Amino acid sequence: MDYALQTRNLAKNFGGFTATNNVSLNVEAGARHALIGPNGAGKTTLINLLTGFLEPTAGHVILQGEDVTRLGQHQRVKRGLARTFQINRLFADLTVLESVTMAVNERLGLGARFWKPVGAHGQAVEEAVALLDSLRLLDVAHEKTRSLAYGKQRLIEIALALAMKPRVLLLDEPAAGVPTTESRELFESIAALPRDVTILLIEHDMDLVFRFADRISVLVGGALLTHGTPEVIANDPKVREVYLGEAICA
Amino acid sequence: MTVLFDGVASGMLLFLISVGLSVTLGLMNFVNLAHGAFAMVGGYLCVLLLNRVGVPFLAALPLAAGLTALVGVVLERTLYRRLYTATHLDQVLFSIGLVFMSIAAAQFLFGAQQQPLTLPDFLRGQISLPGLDMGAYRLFLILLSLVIAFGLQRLVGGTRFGAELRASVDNPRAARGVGINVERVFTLTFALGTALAGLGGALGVEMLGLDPGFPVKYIVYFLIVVAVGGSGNITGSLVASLILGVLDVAGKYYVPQIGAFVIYAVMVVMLIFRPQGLFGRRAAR
Amino acid sequence: MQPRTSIAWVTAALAASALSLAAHSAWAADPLKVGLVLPMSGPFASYGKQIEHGARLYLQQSGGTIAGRPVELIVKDDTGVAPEISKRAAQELVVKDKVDVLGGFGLTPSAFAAAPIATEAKKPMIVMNAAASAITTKSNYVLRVSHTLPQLTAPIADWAVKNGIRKVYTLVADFGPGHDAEAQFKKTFTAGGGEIVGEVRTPVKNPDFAPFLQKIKDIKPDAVFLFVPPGEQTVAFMKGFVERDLAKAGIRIVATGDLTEEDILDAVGDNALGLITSLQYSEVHNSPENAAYTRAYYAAYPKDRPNYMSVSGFDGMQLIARTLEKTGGDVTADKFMAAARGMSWTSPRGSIAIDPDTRDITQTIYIRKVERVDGKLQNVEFDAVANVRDPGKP
Amino acid sequence: MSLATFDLTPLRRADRWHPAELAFWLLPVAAYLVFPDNLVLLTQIAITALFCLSLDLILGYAGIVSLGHAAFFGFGAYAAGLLAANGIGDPLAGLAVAALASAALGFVTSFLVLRGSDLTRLMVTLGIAMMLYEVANKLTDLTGGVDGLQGIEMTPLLGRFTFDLYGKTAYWYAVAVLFLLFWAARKLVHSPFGLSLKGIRLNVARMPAIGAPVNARLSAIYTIGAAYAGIAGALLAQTTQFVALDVLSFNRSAELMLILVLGGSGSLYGAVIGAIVFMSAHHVLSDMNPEYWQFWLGALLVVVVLFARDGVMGGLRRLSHAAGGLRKGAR
Repeated sequence: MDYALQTRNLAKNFGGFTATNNVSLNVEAGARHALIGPNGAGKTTLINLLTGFLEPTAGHVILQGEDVTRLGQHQRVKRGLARTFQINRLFADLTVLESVTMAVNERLGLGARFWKPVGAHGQAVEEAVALLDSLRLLDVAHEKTRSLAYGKQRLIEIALALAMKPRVLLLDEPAAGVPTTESRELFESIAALPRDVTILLIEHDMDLVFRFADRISVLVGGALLTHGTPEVIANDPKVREVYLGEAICA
Repeated sequence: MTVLFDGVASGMLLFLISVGLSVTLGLMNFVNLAHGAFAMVGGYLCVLLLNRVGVPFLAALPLAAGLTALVGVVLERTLYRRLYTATHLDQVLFSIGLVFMSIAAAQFLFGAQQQPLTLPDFLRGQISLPGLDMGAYRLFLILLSLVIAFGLQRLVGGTRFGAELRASVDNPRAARGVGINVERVFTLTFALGTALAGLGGALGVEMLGLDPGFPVKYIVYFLIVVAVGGSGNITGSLVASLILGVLDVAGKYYVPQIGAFVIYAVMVVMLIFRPQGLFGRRAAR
Repeated sequence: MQPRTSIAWVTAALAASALSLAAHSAWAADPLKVGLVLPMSGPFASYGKQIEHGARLYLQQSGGTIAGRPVELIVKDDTGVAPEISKRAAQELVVKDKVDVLGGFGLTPSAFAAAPIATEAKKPMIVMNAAASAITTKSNYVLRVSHTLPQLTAPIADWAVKNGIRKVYTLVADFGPGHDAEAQFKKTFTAGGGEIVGEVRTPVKNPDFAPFLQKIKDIKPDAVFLFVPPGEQTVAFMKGFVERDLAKAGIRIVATGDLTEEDILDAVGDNALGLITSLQYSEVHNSPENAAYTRAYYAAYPKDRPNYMSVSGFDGMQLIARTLEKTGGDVTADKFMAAARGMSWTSPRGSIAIDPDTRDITQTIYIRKVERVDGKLQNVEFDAVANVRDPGKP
Repeated sequence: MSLATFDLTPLRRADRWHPAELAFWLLPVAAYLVFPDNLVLLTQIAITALFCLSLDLILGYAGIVSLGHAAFFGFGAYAAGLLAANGIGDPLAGLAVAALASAALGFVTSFLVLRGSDLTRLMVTLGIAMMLYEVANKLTDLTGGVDGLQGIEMTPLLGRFTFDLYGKTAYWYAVAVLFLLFWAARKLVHSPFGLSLKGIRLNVARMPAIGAPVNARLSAIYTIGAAYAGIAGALLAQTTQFVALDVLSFNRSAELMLILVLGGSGSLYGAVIGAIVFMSAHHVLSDMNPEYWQFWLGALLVVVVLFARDGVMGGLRRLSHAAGGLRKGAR
């Protein structure tokens, strides 16, 4: 069994508070792995540790067998680990095509080319257009990002991540803030993602998780409670107690 | 020892003038490079009151500060108000425009040469203790500055107005939601900032001289104090002013050849290791 | 991507405004045109104002004509700090306004920048304040009617050593003119048997002299030789000097006269009393020419006081008038320069002459002391060194 | 919209030269004919435009605020000046040396500028420029100090065109260098590198997440900007054949930022138009009123900020949209 992404005894504390407590997560290659947990379970901190945005207090992050704990964000991206953001972080004044082309340029190492214009780098532009087509964003390709509906902008987040041709894709609550009318299109796009890309999905929306994920890990209080197939997790009393228990006393 | 005393005195003067800039920049997030012009206005008003109207020095100081605050309020109501939401760059352009106008106006009204200022007798001369000769004026300056610094800290830290001020800067919309008249708070803060500048300008004539070029000549020093002290922080400005004052005087005394060099080098090094300044808030907006 | 239509707007607007400007400067007349490049704005604005006062006063007295031709005086501001603006102003005066004579130059850098223009355009260039010795060597068309720094420093050094001042501490600002003054003073003073007991160069931007006064007080020299940029630094130094009772400790100050000249004297105030300096002009210099000059000055400019810069402006115009008389109105540069060499006349400051080979000014430098004369601070002349050539040149 | 029918022209033609731009670059020729006597002024406008362009690359495109950009301008001016004063009077050699010297200085100081907020960057750049100013003043025998660097002799440009009184050679030399470097900057802005700079300015947090080495890019553009400023400084030293301390002064950096903000930062034309408007206004006002022109210039700046937010280009863009709206409406 080769794992696309692993963590060994990963820990992170801010002063006294332990946000991530000895997490050893294993995500199989090609899996549709979901990470669920109540609010404040430390999901976003975990993602920031995986992407290198935060330095862990202890433990290791292993990307496809290589220990990337010491590497910075953009080196991990070069090694095939991409992410989307829970709150959109996009380029308001750039058009959709420009944003995605820029991301593709970075992957192809064209980012520092300062002579030929953007349009002249055929391979990058074609790849960006193909990517937009796969996410049905061609009709807004020349629109400024700021002028698009929130749902469409979430798709651009995914487009920017996919432009990295990642081996492992971290989706941080892709459906957050998307009105239900637009979420159907979003879910179909996520489902249509190629199978050779390992996806770690952090999500609250249970019906998206159970329709989409083939393995689920539950994070509570910064530590891994349990993991298993959707059926196992659905019937696991501890999980229900964590969610329901929370619901009762909240 | 006297070097230290003189350093503290020039540091105090620097504090008086630049604390107003720190208030407007830090608390109101407005890059007001015209701050030096308000100090110059205070200086000219003080000279005018002293020489032409014959007002005693101690009375001229508050009067000059008050009148400068008046000028500040008028400008704030008419011009500055429109630029609170503008980008920092536009604020810089606006305030340098004001500086240009103030320099030309001062030259037109008062002529280009230095303004004479005669201190009252009790502020002249020396008080010498063993090993320490203290200029009377410098002593007066230090005491006055300490009183003002303490008063300011109490005002911003302790009073309702201080709380309202800090609230309306952090989040104007929320502050309005809580019923704070944010416009009035900003006007009062701006008036406070310009009053301090006017007072600093008036006190500064004795040591820094006064001519139309004043705003441009010392703007670098004001900016250094705010940057090193951390914008919007009263104690930060005080400590930064003292450090820079003492370093400047000591640097020029012990190593005159590279004297001026010391200040800039210290500033750059300090800013590299603490980008937000000594006491500045983490994300200086 | 590029704001297309907005650039079209700009092109049209700029072209239109340009055409209107071109039409304006087309007509010409035949007055004698004199172009002055002066620091009218910026930190040295008072220099430009005083020199212009002097020049306009001469025209007033000569009925606005020189050698029978009406004089058109064109003043251009060079902000005093940016030499490329001085060069630009000089070039436009010569090429566009077609002036016959260039003048002004409040500071050394602007004179250096404009000198090549005088050479190429073959126009006489009369320096009215810039004080570096090397200026007249930069072009054969340069004449100077003001002074040079060494020309002021040598006499005061001479006077000091001859009047019982044995030990001097030199304090100069750390910039070009400061180094020259320090070198000249040391050379003349030690040659006369005096001793330099200490020297320091204060940074050019120095809001506070306190530490240096402390050092001087500890060393207790007979006198301090002071050279700092005139303006707030002189005021600050004198205030500190008196405040720390250095005067009471018997330490005297000797300096070049530009530190106590009439423009700055009131700002220094009573602290200047007793200060001994050397300069070519004082308001209370008693000569009939000076009496007439000061009367005319106060009539025209009641708010200001006549100082040495205004006299340089006055003498600059007088040099043009006398030279044109000698050449019978012929203003071609080579004739003008030939006639101007060796020219001498009595100025409000006293008798002055243009040195035939260096084209620099030879004049009497007076030693003066600051005293209160009927209610007003004045530099009272009590000694003089006649016909001083600029020692700065070989 | 399917892949086949997707229209790529907006991206492909983004860097095409628009007729209005070509007309704009005819202005220098027109100015030469209309103002034959003001060539020195026009030359200095071209030099200031280049200097402003260098700040626009750093501030307008990469978002790095600087109040000490004169450090590179002065460094280039002294480099070219010292070269010419010590025998190598060839103008193009001077430009090359100045570009290299300033680029080196820019690269070294770029690491100091990467961290901190706007205010910190303002003060760090200011500190560096002030330190250079003090050094230049100290080394009086090398730089001539306050009296300035004398003895700059320029040999004819390309061996044929001498720098004469009327400033013809100097003018075309400055305009040619300005156009060449403008064209290069324009290419750079439309290149992938330029696109990544815009990305950094718009959302610096996102860039590492798409694999962009932010600090390396900022260092690169800061170095390029420094080289541009150095060349501008060299041009001034060569055309004025004199260099004084003010090339490093705080005023020059502050005025430069004024010019850029007046013109509208973030667009290359903003820098050039800012220089034209500011220096022409300064020149005309100063001739009208030598003593108090600063008052009217200050008033102009205040008016521009109050009514044409983000500079002349901002105002014009709004004007042309309004006009555009009319035209669209009319069509």
